[in-house]
Amino acid sequence: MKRIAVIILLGVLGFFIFSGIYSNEAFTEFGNVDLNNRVSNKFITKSVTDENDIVEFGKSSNLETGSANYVTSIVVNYRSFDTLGEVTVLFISSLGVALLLGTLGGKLTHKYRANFILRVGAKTIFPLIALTGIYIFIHGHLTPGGGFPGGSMIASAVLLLYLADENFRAKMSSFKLAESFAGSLYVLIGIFGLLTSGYFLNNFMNTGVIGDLFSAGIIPIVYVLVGLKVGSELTGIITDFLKVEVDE
Amino acid sequence: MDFNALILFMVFSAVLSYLVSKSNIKLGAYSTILFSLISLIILFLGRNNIGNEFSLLYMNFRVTAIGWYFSLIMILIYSMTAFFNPYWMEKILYPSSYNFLYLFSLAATVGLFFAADLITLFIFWEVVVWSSTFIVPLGKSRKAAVVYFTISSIGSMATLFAIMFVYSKSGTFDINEAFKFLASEPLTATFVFFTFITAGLTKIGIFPFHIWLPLAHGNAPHTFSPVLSGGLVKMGAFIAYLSVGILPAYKAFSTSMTIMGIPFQIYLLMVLGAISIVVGTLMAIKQDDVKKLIAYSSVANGGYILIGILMMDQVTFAGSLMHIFNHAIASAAAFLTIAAIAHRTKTTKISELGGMIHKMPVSYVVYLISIISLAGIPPMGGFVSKWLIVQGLASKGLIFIAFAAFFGSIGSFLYVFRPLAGLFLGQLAPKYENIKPSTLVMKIPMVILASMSVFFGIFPKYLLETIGEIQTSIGIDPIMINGDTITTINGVLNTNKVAAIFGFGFVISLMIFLVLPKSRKVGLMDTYTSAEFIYTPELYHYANSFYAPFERLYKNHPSVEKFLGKFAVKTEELGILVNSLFFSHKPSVTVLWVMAIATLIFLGGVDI
Amino acid sequence: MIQYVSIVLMLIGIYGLLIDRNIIKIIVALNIFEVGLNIFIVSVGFVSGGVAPILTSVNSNSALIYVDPLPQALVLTSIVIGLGTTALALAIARKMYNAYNSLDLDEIGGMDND
Amino acid sequence: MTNPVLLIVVPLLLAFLSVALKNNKKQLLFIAAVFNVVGVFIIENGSYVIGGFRAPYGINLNLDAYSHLAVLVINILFLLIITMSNEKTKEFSTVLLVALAGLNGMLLTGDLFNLFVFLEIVSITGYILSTESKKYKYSFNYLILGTIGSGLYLFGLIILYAIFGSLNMADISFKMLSYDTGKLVVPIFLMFIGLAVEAKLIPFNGWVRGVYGNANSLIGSLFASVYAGTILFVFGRVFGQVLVLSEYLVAVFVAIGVITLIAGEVAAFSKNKIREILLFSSIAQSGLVALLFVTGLIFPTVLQLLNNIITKAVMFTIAGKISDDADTDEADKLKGIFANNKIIGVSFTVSALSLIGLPLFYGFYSKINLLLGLFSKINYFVAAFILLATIIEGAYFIRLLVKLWTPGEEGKESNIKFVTDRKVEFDFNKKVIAFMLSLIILLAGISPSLVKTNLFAMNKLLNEENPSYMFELKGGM
Amino acid sequence: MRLISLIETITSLLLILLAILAVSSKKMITSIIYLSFLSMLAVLSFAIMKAPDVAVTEAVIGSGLVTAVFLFTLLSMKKAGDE
Repeated sequence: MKRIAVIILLGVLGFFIFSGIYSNEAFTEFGNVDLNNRVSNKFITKSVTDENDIVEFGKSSNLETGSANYVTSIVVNYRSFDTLGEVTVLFISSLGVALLLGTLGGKLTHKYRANFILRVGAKTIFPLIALTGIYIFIHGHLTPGGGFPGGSMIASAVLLLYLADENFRAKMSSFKLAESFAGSLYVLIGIFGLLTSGYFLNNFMNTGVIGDLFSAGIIPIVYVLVGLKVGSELTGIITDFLKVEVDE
Repeated sequence: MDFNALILFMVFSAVLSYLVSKSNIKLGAYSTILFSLISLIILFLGRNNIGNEFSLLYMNFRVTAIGWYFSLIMILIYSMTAFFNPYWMEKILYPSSYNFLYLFSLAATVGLFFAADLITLFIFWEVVVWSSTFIVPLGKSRKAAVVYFTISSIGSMATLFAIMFVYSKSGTFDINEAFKFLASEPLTATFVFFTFITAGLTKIGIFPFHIWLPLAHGNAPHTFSPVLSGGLVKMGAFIAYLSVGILPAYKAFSTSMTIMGIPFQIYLLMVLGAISIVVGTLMAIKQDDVKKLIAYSSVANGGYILIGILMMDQVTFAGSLMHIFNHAIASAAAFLTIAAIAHRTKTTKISELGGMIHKMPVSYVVYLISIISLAGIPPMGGFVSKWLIVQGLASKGLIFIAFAAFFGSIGSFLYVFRPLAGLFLGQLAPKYENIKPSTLVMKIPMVILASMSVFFGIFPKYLLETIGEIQTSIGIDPIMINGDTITTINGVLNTNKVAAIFGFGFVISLMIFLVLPKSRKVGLMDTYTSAEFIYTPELYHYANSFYAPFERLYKNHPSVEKFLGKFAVKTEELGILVNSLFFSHKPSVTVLWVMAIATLIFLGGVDI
Repeated sequence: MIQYVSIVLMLIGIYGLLIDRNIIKIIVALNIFEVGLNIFIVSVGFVSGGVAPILTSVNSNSALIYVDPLPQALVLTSIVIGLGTTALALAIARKMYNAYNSLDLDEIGGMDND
Repeated sequence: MTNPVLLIVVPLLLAFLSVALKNNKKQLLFIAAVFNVVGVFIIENGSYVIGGFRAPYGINLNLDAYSHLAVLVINILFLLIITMSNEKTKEFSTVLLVALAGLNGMLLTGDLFNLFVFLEIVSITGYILSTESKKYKYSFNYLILGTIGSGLYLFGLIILYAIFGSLNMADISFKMLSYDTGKLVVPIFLMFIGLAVEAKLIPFNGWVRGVYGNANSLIGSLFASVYAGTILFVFGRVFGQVLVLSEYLVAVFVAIGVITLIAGEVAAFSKNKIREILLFSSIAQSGLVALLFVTGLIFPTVLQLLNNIITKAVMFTIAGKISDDADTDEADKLKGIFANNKIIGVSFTVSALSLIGLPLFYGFYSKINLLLGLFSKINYFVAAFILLATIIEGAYFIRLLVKLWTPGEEGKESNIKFVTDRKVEFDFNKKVIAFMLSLIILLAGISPSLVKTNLFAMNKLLNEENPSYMFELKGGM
Repeated sequence: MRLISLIETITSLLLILLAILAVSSKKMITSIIYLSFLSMLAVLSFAIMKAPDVAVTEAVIGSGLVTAVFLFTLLSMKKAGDE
């Protein structure tokens, strides 16, 4: 009975949301978006500060942002402040998880002794996954991906190692340091930009030719830092979740 | 001396008194006497300040004749009551704060009466309310303070609404200017009139706002009840005066329906005043606690005052202004005698006391005088003023109101007699055999106030001349007084003759009392029934359920207290409902609300 | 089509929030809501016939029609924030389970100070 | 130093560092708070773009009179609160650092999506802080509601983006001026829900009672003062200045505000626990502030908001400390508790009286101003509701104060022997700061011109018709 | 083009189906697994909408890490329940 009432309520609500959204002619229908009505059009031509008519892969150089991946250019350049906030969200969540679960002592996996295949396999596969992750965030400005998936991959590699190696927990504190280091450096880069050019998180390096690996100014650096930070934060979250209560 | 300095002096004297009290409590209490007396003298001598304007911070003041008159009464009551403060310092929980708030509220009342703009008026009004609110719970009841504050804030918020409304229309806060536009807008004027006067009604204790008086007056510290009853209640009269005198009520209502020549808006309030007289009198008769009894008599007297002020004419208004003074001193004196008794006996219940005349003769005389004045019996001041009010009403043919006033006078005999017989006369309870009479310092203010009651009863001209000047200053005909003969349309009152007649009667009865043989005194415990000794003689004391047969007549009367109590309970239930409806540990409850509200709002706002 | 579906997904998530009493399932419902929201955000930037917003040697020219990259950037943020809140919610859920030994909100009981 | 971005990033930097410098966390928090308080006096008004990309393309920070006043007050209060409850900050230092960054970010940002990010940061710090009481069911409730709320905010915002093609506050505001806002009921209301959950408007605030009602002195005062203040400032920014509301929505929001005001006061009236009284009073005040913002009154609303958050900082700290030490915050069990803590009692009393809006306290000044504003807008009914709420508020606050000051049974004189035997020891910090704040309330009440002329930002608010001038409004495309 | 719209339709329907299953399933573990599948389909829909970045992120975080965290939670509760 309750379910039906809720379904009816949500049905009515959904109807109004649909009609509220789609009866508005200014809300362009799915697929019919005209970028000229949006701020994104300047992101495509990279002409927020410099006027560019056209940007060509492998040819245009020294643009306001050198990333071939538009999403990356937004994430790390145009809206890099959001990204800083995003990293902070992850940071604070991992901190919260640590505050809640960090006091627990036991380890979830301690009962199941990892078998030989897992141990060896984990050790062999760890560098591969980690390298892929690093590749992803270093190439964030060229290919899909970037700091977050890259960092997550590192985290999953660490997770694997953690599951396989019982003595690995002792080394976890270094991740905290890495997290702290990466986060601080991210902010310091921003402050450096502020000091040199008057804008926080300014892209103070030359951007080079679009499509080159070392072309996007601070983007690769920031993405490496983001990747490291995200990786260590996610590692922290997961290891905390793998703890269990021990009876005192 | 400039009144600018007077107000500053009063504020600083409050602070100074606090500091003195911190080092020596007794000294602090004496400082309240000193400071209030100094203020009284400054004010009394500074009558030539009338008409002056001055300002402090963002507050503007204007000394008017009526404001001066009200302030004088207020400081008089405060300074007289202050004589009792030293004796209560050990008994009060926060003596220094008490002294501070005592003088501070006094300063605020004076500021109120001299306010030149409505904001200043409101500021001081609220300051008086909150500073006195914190004194009340030091006495016997915590609830009293809450009820007092709540009812006061009902009034003050209504008044604030009126003030803001007037400002939004006229663009000024100046008391004399702000209301002017209402003269030509009867409908708006009706609204403003009723909202503005509400604060006054709550303060005077007009039905149905009267319930705070017995609670607060009856339970406040004994040294503060006189101030509450004699002093602060009169602030309400001042607001009532502003509502008809400054707010052009009669002019604005000139086109509206009239009852007996009075615009129905004003007549309605007069009816409320009449109801207060009846209710106050009936309830006063019932009370066993003397302080509550006097508090209810204040309700009744508040009715007289309101009616008189609302008339805004030659006779009734003058009577009302005079009654403000008479009631202030009489009720303060009555409360002071109770305080003096309570100082020795620790109780104010009539049924627990008796025979106090033997122990405290001065208190007895003072009480007798003041309660006679309160009841409006000649030859005290209260009689003159009530006579004026009734005269004024009768001359206008306001039969119902006059009847209520008459009823109040009759009823007042009943409630005057009860404490007189129960408290002072009769047998002394054995446990009070050894109590001492009240101290000299306590006697001073009692005697002063009582003699003022007598004096102005016999020579009202000194008061009425001042009142006449006030009446002239606000543009109505002054009361006609020639020597000690007051002339109204319907009659003439020569107070000297009245006093002489009563004096003669008094002498005769005194002689009879002295000549006739004395009756035998029976101790309170000396009671037998069917030859058996009674172990609970208190219950058989005649002061216990004094008017039982009469009270039975209106035992199950409807009561505003009960109604408001129910209202408070309902509010609490509503609060619990709010709590259980919206606040749960389950997110689904809130999410459901969100979705339901969103649906409702989209239903109204989305074009389909 | 997919845009409508995303709104329906959000509504289903809310339905789950309203119906479920199990705290884990409430968090699942929250995730469904967030997935729906993310799809909606991306769909707002979709241009039919547009290409993915990356300059490559194939799509080498900014004059091509690209899909709107901004919502995609926003979704990245949204996904990560979703992860953060989910992790925190699950950590709290574990603590709740330890404290009340139940996952059912009805069993956990109402305001303990009514 | 003139760039306000440092108010955000310096605490953030110190937060990141505090993970490494575990032993000095508390000092870092204090340094950041002091830095920000100094900083708010140095920063200069203007629009600051992040990364050098002009608005509306990049993210910008708006520092106008409104947000300057907001960061000024919030940072000072933050410092005072963590100093008052100094003994409780250690465990949560990093969280508080991030919270400080997030709060400043919310107040300063000129971008609606960036606001969402900071809102999430602040909310998550809120969820974490709320777990301190170990009442996890309430934290869970808070988390779910907060997440759904901000999700709906984002939903609404994306719809606005699809329509206006921008996320910048000034840009959207500019574009909305020439748009039929009656068509935007769905997105704006969705955004409203998101902020209303955090701003504690009934019926969106089911989490408040569990969280506030169990918070300790630090967390309670932070929530009720700094968090609530920030979210209401942001509410005022978004719904009072950025979004152009249709008449229908204004009516709806005012109705919700009035319901919150009255229901909150009524609920507070029915409570006996100090913190619950205060939390429902906070709810009511939020309703009041929110409804005043949507009616378009900025200056008086800000005054009232300041009144609320300053007094709540004092009162929640005291109430939290009492319940920490005495194991209860039921007023009936704490009769006469102020008899032994007079300074604290006076501070609490002054705050309560100011909140009621009695003269000689700052609250009166704000109340008069907001009434003047409402009357000038012919909003008589709202004014009447506010006055009604004041009556209820006065009743329960006086009841509470009378209980806490004057112990005694009905019919007996108040006496020291009735004082509760529960002991509460207030430390030096709390005494000094609470008393200082109450002195400020008193001073500002006696001479409001002090506030008017000395708070530089306030003066600007007062002098301008529309005090919020978001920079580069005509950024356009 | 046809194929794309076909995939889109199927994805859409599956999304709704999985969401309903996830919400209404009795057991927590199935609910979580459905959520994981839902995320994968979301990845597909992101890919359809030409959002490779989002797709990669959602794949790694949404369907990978979130599911893992869910499962660990469940696992720890099971263990606590066992003892």
